[in-house]
Amino acid sequence: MKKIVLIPLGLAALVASALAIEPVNNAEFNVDAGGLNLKTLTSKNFLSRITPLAKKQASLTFYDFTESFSPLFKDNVLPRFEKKYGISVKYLPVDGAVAVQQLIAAKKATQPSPVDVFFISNGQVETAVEGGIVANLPLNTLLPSAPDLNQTAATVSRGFAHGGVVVPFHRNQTAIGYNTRFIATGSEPTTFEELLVYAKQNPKRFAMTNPSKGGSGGGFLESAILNFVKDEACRKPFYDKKVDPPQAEKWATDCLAPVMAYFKELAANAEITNGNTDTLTLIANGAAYIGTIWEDQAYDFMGRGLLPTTVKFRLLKSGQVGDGDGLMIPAGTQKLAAALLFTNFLLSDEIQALKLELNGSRSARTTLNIAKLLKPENAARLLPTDQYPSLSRPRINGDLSSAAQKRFTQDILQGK
Amino acid sequence: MNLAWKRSLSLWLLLIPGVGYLLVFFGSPLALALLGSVGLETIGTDAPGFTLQYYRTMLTDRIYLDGLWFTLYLSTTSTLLSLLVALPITALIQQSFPGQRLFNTLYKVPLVVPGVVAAFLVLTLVDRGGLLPRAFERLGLGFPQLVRDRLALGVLIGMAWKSVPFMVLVIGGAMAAVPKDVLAAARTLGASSWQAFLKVQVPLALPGITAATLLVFIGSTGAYAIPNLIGPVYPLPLSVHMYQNAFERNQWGLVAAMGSVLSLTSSLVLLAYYQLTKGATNASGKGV
Amino acid sequence: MQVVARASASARPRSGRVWLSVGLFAALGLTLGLPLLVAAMWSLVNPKKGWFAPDLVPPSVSTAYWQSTLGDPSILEAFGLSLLIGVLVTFLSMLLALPSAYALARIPFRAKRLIELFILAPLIVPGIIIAIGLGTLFLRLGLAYSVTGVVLVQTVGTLPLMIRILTASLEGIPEDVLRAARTLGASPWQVGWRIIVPLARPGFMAGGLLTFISSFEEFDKTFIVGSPMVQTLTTKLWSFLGGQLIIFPSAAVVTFALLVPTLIIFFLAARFAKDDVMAAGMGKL
Amino acid sequence: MADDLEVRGAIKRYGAVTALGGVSLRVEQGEFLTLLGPSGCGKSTLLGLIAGSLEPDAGTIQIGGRRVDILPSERRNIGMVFQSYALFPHLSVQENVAFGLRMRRVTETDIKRRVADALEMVGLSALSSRFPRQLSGGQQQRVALARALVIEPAVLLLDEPLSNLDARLREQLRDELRGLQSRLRTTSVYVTHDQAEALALSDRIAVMNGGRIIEVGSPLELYRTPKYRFTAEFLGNTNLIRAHAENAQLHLPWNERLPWHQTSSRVLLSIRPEDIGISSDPGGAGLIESSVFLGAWVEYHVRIGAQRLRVHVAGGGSSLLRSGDAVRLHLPLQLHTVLEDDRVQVPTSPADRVLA
Repeated sequence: MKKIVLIPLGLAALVASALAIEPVNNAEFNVDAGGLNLKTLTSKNFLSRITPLAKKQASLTFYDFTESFSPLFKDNVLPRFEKKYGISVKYLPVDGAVAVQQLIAAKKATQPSPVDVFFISNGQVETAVEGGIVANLPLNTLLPSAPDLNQTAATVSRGFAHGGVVVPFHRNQTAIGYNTRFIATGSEPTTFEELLVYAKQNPKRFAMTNPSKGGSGGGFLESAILNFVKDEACRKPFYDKKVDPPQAEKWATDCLAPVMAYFKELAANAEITNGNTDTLTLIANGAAYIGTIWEDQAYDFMGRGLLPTTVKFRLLKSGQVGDGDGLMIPAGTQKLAAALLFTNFLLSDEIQALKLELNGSRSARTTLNIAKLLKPENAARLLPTDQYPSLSRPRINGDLSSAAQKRFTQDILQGK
Repeated sequence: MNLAWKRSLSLWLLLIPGVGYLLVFFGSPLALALLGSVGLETIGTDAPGFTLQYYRTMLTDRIYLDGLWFTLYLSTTSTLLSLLVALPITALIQQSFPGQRLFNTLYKVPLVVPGVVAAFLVLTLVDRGGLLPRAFERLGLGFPQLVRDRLALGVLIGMAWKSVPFMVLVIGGAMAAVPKDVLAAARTLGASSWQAFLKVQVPLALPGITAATLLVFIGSTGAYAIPNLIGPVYPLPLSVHMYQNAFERNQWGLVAAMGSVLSLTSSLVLLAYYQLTKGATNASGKGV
Repeated sequence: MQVVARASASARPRSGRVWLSVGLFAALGLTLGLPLLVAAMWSLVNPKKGWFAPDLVPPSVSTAYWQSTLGDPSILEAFGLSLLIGVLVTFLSMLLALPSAYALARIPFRAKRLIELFILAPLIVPGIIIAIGLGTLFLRLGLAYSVTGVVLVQTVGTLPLMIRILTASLEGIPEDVLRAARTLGASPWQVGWRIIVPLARPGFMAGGLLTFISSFEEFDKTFIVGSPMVQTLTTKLWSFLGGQLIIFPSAAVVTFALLVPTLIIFFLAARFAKDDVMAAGMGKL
Repeated sequence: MADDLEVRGAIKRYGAVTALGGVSLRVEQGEFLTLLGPSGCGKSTLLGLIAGSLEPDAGTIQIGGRRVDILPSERRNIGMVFQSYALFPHLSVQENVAFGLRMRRVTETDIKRRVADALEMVGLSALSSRFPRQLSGGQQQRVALARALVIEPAVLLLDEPLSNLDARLREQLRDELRGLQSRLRTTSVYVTHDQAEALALSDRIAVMNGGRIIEVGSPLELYRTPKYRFTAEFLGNTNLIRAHAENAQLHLPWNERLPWHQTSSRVLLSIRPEDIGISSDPGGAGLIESSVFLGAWVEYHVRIGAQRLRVHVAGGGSSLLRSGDAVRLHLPLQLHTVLEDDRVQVPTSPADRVLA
């Protein structure tokens, strides 16, 4: 099963790396190259041309929008990078949304960017690209350490085609988490229908994150859409990159009736929560027996003693959506070479493996052998290998997702 | 003539540092917001040009309209709840009792606790599966749902927890300012200490009580962290919509429109207060 | 009259006052002590064992979260910055507020009511509106992500309170005292420096304390204008306890990290700042 | 250091209310002048104009020949003592007294000496390091006095300085003040509504009412021979008797005629109660209605004809008479007449001032 998926991905990677030999595209660059000829830069000459310049720049600033990756970066990645290249990194955990607004405002004020590499949420990519703050570099093919990227993940985020200017550093997966203290493995719900039956039998024991307040809920909603929307015309725009908000709104009105009918019943018997953490806390408290989760966050929580090890994860048989977050280099950076070198380092085998171990964070690198990288006790904190990646689906178009969330708020929450 | 001119010049010179500062650093973002709410200014991309679309959305979309009502519900109810708790506490701590100094310092602690911490404390204590429900379950008792509940009881508790000390402080100050002679006079005329409190001290401290109530009300219209973390999933108060639209959807115009509507509501409440208390302040105010 | 007052005070039986004390402290224990006790337990959770229902106390105790949270040097840095910004905001607010408060307290003029209303306005308009607007403006002025910018934006929020409290405090100075100083040869400046400023000390103390506290716990404006370059303790807290992520043990540690210094400031301030002055500034709108 | 003080045509209005309607006044060098009048008569306003805490709408003020009304308070070199004492609560007694000297940049050693002298003078040397709130009212007033005098002002202004003290202390301080004044000979303007203070302290008294000065004179002159009815009534007690003159005879309102020299037909007599003699006489025209024992004297209320008169009898023979007794009254040989206070009308426009 796994092989079947990996082969086309590997092929895609081969094509990508073949393309990468060509010089970077000839369009105008929106970034101050600082003595670097971007037009002749390829993944082949990347290290030899970037490294000396980067060392000269000596330092860079790195924004991280997550809270959970801070130990990975601070205690592991940055020391290794500094040791290897002698370049110091100023690490700043930020609120991603606010940081994007700041960068847009800075650009509007024609100020340089305060940051050189930005680990940005996929949900913010569209805003960032359209705000003109992303350097238009083809990172999907340029980085020598990542020749095998899943090119879908590397060029599209939530249906928005950015063409490779944001490189996928981290992949994650929404799933169902259940506490084996209350639900034995094997008897857990495996389909949306079984889940509804369980919720009806055990009122308020199923915790679902409010889709507009947390991705585990949004992902669950999208997975339900993938499952319940059968009409071909309605399915067509799922991965269409050119849906605009009014079209999405019309789609939500026309196509979501079966989905909303399902959630109407489910929500009546479920506890809708205020965020991803909120759902995990309810499961940890024993107040909920089963709920919507992010695989990596649950992995992380278990490592911190915030989620009992009796909790297991699974993907519903109809598939559940996964996502990821990427690295971008701001157009206003003054340290392009250092930024490129650091980005390349973050995509290397070494760091991608470390990230999986520490955070349960998956990789968009298709040739990394994950099974071999993990200790068994850590592997037990991840989704079973027979379900991931086979039941993983990409997230649908972001505008559709927003429109669906609004429908959910109006039809399910407002009436609740 | 010259003298009057000189005097008004020195008056304005005195006012410039404080009032001038606010005029610049408060007035300009406010102007930006007002322009933004009608599409004439924006912080990210280019401004769309004059439009009332944001106000229309804000005042017709049921999600936002419910948000406005919910904001008012939270502010009004939590303010009344605070007042209900603060008044007897204020009355009691006017008396002397052992440990008064310590109490007077400790009760103010929630003043400095950020809302997000208050929400966290509520969560650990009364969320489903939190410590109190666990303890109640051991005793074989049920525990009401106070988090994510329809009436937002947990939110009200959290907000009141934060504002009660402020009220006690302001109302206590107003009560302490009531001359002791007047209270003693009431006692000589046959009032019990409770009657003297209710019939003399409270009415005389009324300006302080209403001021505290208003300040708490106005402050609570902007409460974000507590309702966001422990409130019901629907409706969301305007403050939460403002954050979501500002940072997740980049809808500055809509945020500005919401901010304007919210400010206007608070201002109306304040103006009503002034109108109602006009006579009272004239009667007790100073001559000059 | 005094005799009457004293008689009624001693008429209250001593046991009654003890019961009052017991009741008040019990209420305090329930609303403040209990939550903090639970927070203390959360901060001591052992990450290897966790603390799950139905346990009423953590099964195993460890200082791991304390170490990992407080071991972070940026916490100490943020604490220092919070103090610095608090002090700067306090002094700037005092400096700006004094002349205006003097004018409002002692000079009759026609537009006074209007100006008093205007001063209240920053309390009415949601902080996020001011913060985003001013943040954009500061970017254009090159003040964004700077301590200066944060001090300036926080002062917008603290100045109204400072002006109100100082006004109330200055209203209490008898006119005769100022006249006396003038007849003794003091110029208006000398009167300001030698008489008004010292006599307004209770106002400065109360206003300063409130300003410092609100600067210390201010989030919105600091976050939008200063973050992530300028990290105060409160914005730092956001990364443990905000947005989508609440990590209970870290949040508990940070709660104490925030509470302990403010409590110390409180106890110190209680000796200097009188409640009534603080209240007087807000006692009328 | 003492200088003379001259106020010319001072006018002060508050909106439609005229507080001071064109007052002129001269205080000689070293003179102690009291402004006496009921509350609201404008005496404190006049003092405020001199001190510089108020600005006149018209008129000039000169101290030692130098025009001061255009100068700010601190450059007029005056000392002022306030009814409320107006001590600086944040400064010790010593620092309060030193304040004016510091403003004048007097050297530290001189300050020390002069403050010590001033405190010695008011008898407070022992309390020099105390704070105002630790002092009694009388002590605070002494500090205020020392503070005003230590700068050796050209003019000393005192605004009802004793009115917040109890009766005994007031008399004591009054005497101390007189002692000081006779020693220092500072030009002083003293504001009070207490006639006894005015009589006891002043070289001259200016009686004020309705924003004007009624008349100025020595205490003796004003008491014995006031020109106006207001002065006679406000300064001590008096009996006012309306009479008319005809054919060199004065017709009193009871059936008594006295030889009279003046020609005017209507006369207002002012006779002090202590100037009327009284003797028991069953055939007398007077009738004792009531009496009040006041220690040093007895006040009798006597009805005679349609008139009621107050009579004070001092000394040992004072307790002989009872209510209902018939008495004979003995008027003094020199009768004093006063004028009605027609001119005591506050002008409301500058034109009135010219007429006055």
